[in-house]
Amino acid sequence: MDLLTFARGPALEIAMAIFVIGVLWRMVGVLSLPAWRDDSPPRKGAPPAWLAALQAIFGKMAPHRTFLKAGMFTTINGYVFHIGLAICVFAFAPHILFLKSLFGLSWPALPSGMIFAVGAVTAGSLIAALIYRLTSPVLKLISRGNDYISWGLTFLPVVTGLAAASHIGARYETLLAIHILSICVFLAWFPFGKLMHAFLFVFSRGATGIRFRHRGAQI
Amino acid sequence: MSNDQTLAAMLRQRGVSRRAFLKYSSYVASLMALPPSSAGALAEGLANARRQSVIWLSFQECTGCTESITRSHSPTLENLMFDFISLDYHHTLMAVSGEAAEKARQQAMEANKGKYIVVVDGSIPTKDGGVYSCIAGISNQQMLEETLRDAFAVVAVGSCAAFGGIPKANPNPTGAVAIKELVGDKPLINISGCPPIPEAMTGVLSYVLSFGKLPELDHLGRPKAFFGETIHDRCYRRPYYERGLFAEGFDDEGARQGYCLYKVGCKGPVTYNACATLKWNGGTSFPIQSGHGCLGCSEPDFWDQGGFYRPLPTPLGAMGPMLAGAAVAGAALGFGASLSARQHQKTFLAPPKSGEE
Amino acid sequence: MTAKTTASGVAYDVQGTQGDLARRDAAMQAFVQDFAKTAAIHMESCLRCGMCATACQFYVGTGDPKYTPINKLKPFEQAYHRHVGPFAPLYRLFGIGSNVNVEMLQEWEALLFDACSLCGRCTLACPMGIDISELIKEARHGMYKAGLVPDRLELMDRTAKAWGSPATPSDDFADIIKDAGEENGVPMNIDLPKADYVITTAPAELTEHTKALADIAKILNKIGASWTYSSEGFEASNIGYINGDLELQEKMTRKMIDNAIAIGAHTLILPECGHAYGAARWEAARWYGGKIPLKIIHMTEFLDEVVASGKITLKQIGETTSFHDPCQLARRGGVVEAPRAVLKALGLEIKELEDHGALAWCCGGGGGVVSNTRADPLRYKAFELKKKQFEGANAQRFVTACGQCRITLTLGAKHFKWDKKVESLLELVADNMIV
Amino acid sequence: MTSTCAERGKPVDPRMIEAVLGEIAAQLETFALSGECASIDLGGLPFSGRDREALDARLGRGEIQATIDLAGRSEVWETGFSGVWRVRHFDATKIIVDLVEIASIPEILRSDRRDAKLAAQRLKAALERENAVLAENAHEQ
Repeated sequence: MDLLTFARGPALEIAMAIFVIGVLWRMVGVLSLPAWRDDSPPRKGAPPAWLAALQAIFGKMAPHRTFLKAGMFTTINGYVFHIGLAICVFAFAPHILFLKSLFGLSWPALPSGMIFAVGAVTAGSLIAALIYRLTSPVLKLISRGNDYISWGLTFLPVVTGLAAASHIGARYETLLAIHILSICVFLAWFPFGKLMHAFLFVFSRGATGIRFRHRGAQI
Repeated sequence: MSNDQTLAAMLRQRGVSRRAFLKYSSYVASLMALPPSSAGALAEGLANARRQSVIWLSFQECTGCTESITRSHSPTLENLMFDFISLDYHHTLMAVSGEAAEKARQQAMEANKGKYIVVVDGSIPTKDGGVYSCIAGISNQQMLEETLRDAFAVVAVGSCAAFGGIPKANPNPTGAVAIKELVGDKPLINISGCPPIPEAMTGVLSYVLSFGKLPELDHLGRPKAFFGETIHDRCYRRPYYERGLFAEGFDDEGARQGYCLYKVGCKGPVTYNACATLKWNGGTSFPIQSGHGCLGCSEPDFWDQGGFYRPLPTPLGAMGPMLAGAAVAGAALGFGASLSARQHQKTFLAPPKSGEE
Repeated sequence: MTAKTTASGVAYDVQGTQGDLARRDAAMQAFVQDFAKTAAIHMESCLRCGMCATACQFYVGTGDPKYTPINKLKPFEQAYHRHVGPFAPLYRLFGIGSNVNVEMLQEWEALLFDACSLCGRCTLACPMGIDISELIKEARHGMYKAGLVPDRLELMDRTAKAWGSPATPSDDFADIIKDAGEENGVPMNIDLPKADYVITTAPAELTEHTKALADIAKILNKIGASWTYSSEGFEASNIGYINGDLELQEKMTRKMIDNAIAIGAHTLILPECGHAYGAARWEAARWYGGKIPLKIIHMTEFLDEVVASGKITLKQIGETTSFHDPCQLARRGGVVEAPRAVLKALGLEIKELEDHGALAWCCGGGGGVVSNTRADPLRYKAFELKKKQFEGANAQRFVTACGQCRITLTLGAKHFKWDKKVESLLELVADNMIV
Repeated sequence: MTSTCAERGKPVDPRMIEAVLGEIAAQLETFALSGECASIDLGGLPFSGRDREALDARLGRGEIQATIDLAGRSEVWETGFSGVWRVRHFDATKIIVDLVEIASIPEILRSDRRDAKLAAQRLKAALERENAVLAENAHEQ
């Protein structure tokens, strides 16, 4: 079995299985814990819980202006690599084919050259994020292995993807195999590290939204 | 035909001048992307070479490789190749049969000890003592080992010989293996493809004949001159790939426009071969030009890549049932974890004691 | 009670005679028991982006990264991952998520009590919406169990247990009310068996701001309401809520609510106190065990109601003012418009601070910080931020609606020899009410 | 190597032709100074049939044209620039090698001395045979 067959076959299968098991394990494990009942009367005009949750989920997309002064880099750079990753993952034709084979859904792709440019910007943005993490005293203090592993495993698919798209470094099938393997590792790590925020943000923001909007407080 | 004369002397008797070598060498140099100036040296080498004894062994194969080489597209020029070699044994092409044929093989081996080239097409069955393919009362493996003993080099022609090919496809009932598994340290050139491009065969044989050595090979033992670039690298539809223009089916607007066939399963990006430049049938066309994606036939195990129409980036296996199982398992673990956490919250350190857990 | 210093030179207080292991275990057990769904989700969600630091007055004031809000939760977080999280069995199996020891808890005492006013600004800064402030409040439960809280807070805790209030014995309450009435010439109601309104108090009114006791009485008298103070359950500032003493929090809550129900009140008026609002308005139902059959409102909400209803009319002051939003009232309570409506009714032009309403900086003294004298230097750092914003707004007056904020700001002003007087909204209304 | 119908539609790329002409000019200069020959394989370049036509139009035609009849036809001509030759080998129907050669004369036109040696022997033998026949006839008369 060559590397590409291994990557497209057993590696991907195992990684996806770990991903699904891990994500459900973590989400169900947390969401099925008992919750405190809040019997306090809501503020007059408070939205229902579902709306409160939605308000927080969307409202939290933009930080309050006062926090932007100090958090400008974190916010803008965060947006750059998140949007970059989203474009690379969801708008590149081969990726759409991959997703289509899993979910049966398909949508139009962006030109490869554009994806390549976005990928390069994303890689740069990720590097900037790492440099910031390594130099900011606050981030140095609060960062854990999880943060560096998650960074590395996000960065790898981006650079291996760029290498595969530009045929730099090795033969294409090897680059493609490495790219797929890097995604396998990413998927396998996903449920256990902070990459889970891709799912958790809904519940984390939502819970605070429900608590705060019940009180008529801003979120 | 005598093998002592140089090829130049032999051809001269037929009134063919050395210009023929030069023209032929220009052609081979161009084929193999050698510098044009090397044509002279190549011609000189060929002219001074002796006629090369070739023993062609056909094992688990379909004769497509032989069909391909005998239909090489440049008959007037490439026919010269058949003047340069002495095809001393070839089931399909030789006039004699039975014991006489086997005798011819033995004679060629005797007469050209250490100098003859063995060309193999087809894979070798190894299961059950190799009973699945026997010739002249011996298994293919025995015949190969016997013939290889005094050979100068081996050329595995076609994907069956080079990588096991279709006989080796799952579930490989005959235990077929590629030639490289059985050649030991004999110099081996793989010219893969199903069938291989005829020019690749003639080009490589001419090179060996002229220079007395193997051309530069890739990690799979294939001559880089023909297998150095992917189909995708040289595909005339490549600009459509870059622009994100794809045929979604074989009869849609994209297909009519001649867009890239990546989405309908083209394996061009991971297939190393010269189809996109040399093409087939006298340079007429090649699969992608006729509207079908590359099958990847010159790559190992091309038959077991999940289907010819399955796009390259998709997973090989069917993930559905596995993922459903994983989801159930994950949810069960989650519930278990939450129950255990509730229990643990109640019992953790509950009876006051100093040690934890 | 002993003040000690950790190896790294951080001061901490210790209560009780437990051994180190017992102390650690007590904290861990309490940590572990605390986690319900929301806290668990929030424990899972941190991205380590550091945005919370930019929101924290103690980090911004000092620039010391250890004051990053999420860092204050480290022991609590470790307890979560090792004992409650979905992968806790794996953590325990492989011995990862290093266990908390008593040295760590000692080190973290100051981070959880001195360097957090539970102001909740970090919650609004967190892109994941993690309610860090709430988690810190929960982490204090374990610290209390471990006997690792600042001595000054523990003293208040014991006083509240003994007296029913950290400020005064219940027996003296009636006298304080009567004195305040006489001093200010306002007829007082105390311990009436039945009344529609029950007025509760916080230590600020019982010590420094006794005039407030008369001010609210004056307004209630004016509108002709049936009201009373009560020697039983008058204390609304729930010190258990701040200290992490859940038993006390429950006891204080029940005492106050049960008493108001016994009196047959339809409304319980909370004093000008932020934490009282958090404890009574939003958390009381949990300790009461269901919906509470009466309305609980903050003094500010009450003032807004009577002013808006036209039951009282106010003299027009005609000056400019800034309003300091008490965190528990505005950011964590949702009361932002009410005080502004009252200020406008007083004819005051509001000059907003650069950060106001839900995003206002804390006075620096919330969450027990003002009572914890050990934290004074940190508190002054926080005060400087507030002072700068006041000066930027350039208003004549400076009003707030929380007695503790008022004390904190006054202490800060004194420290920096700043001559701004901090006024109470209640007092302004009472003084300018047309009788 | 050979032009195909798929490529034929490709528009002429003037930059490619300029690049090849530049290379020819440089090699020609070297040849003029030192006598060093050079050869450019157009088949190795991404050239379409129309590109070749455009290139040949730029190079023009010189004084010499030759045809070789050997395992298919070959065409050789000197371009409008002395020392720049075009050598084009055909198979039965189509171009299989397409070269630009910079030399006094393309190698393929030269007669090999070894061939000449044999030719000389052949000629001599033929003459001898002829003389012998003449002598015999004379003798008979």
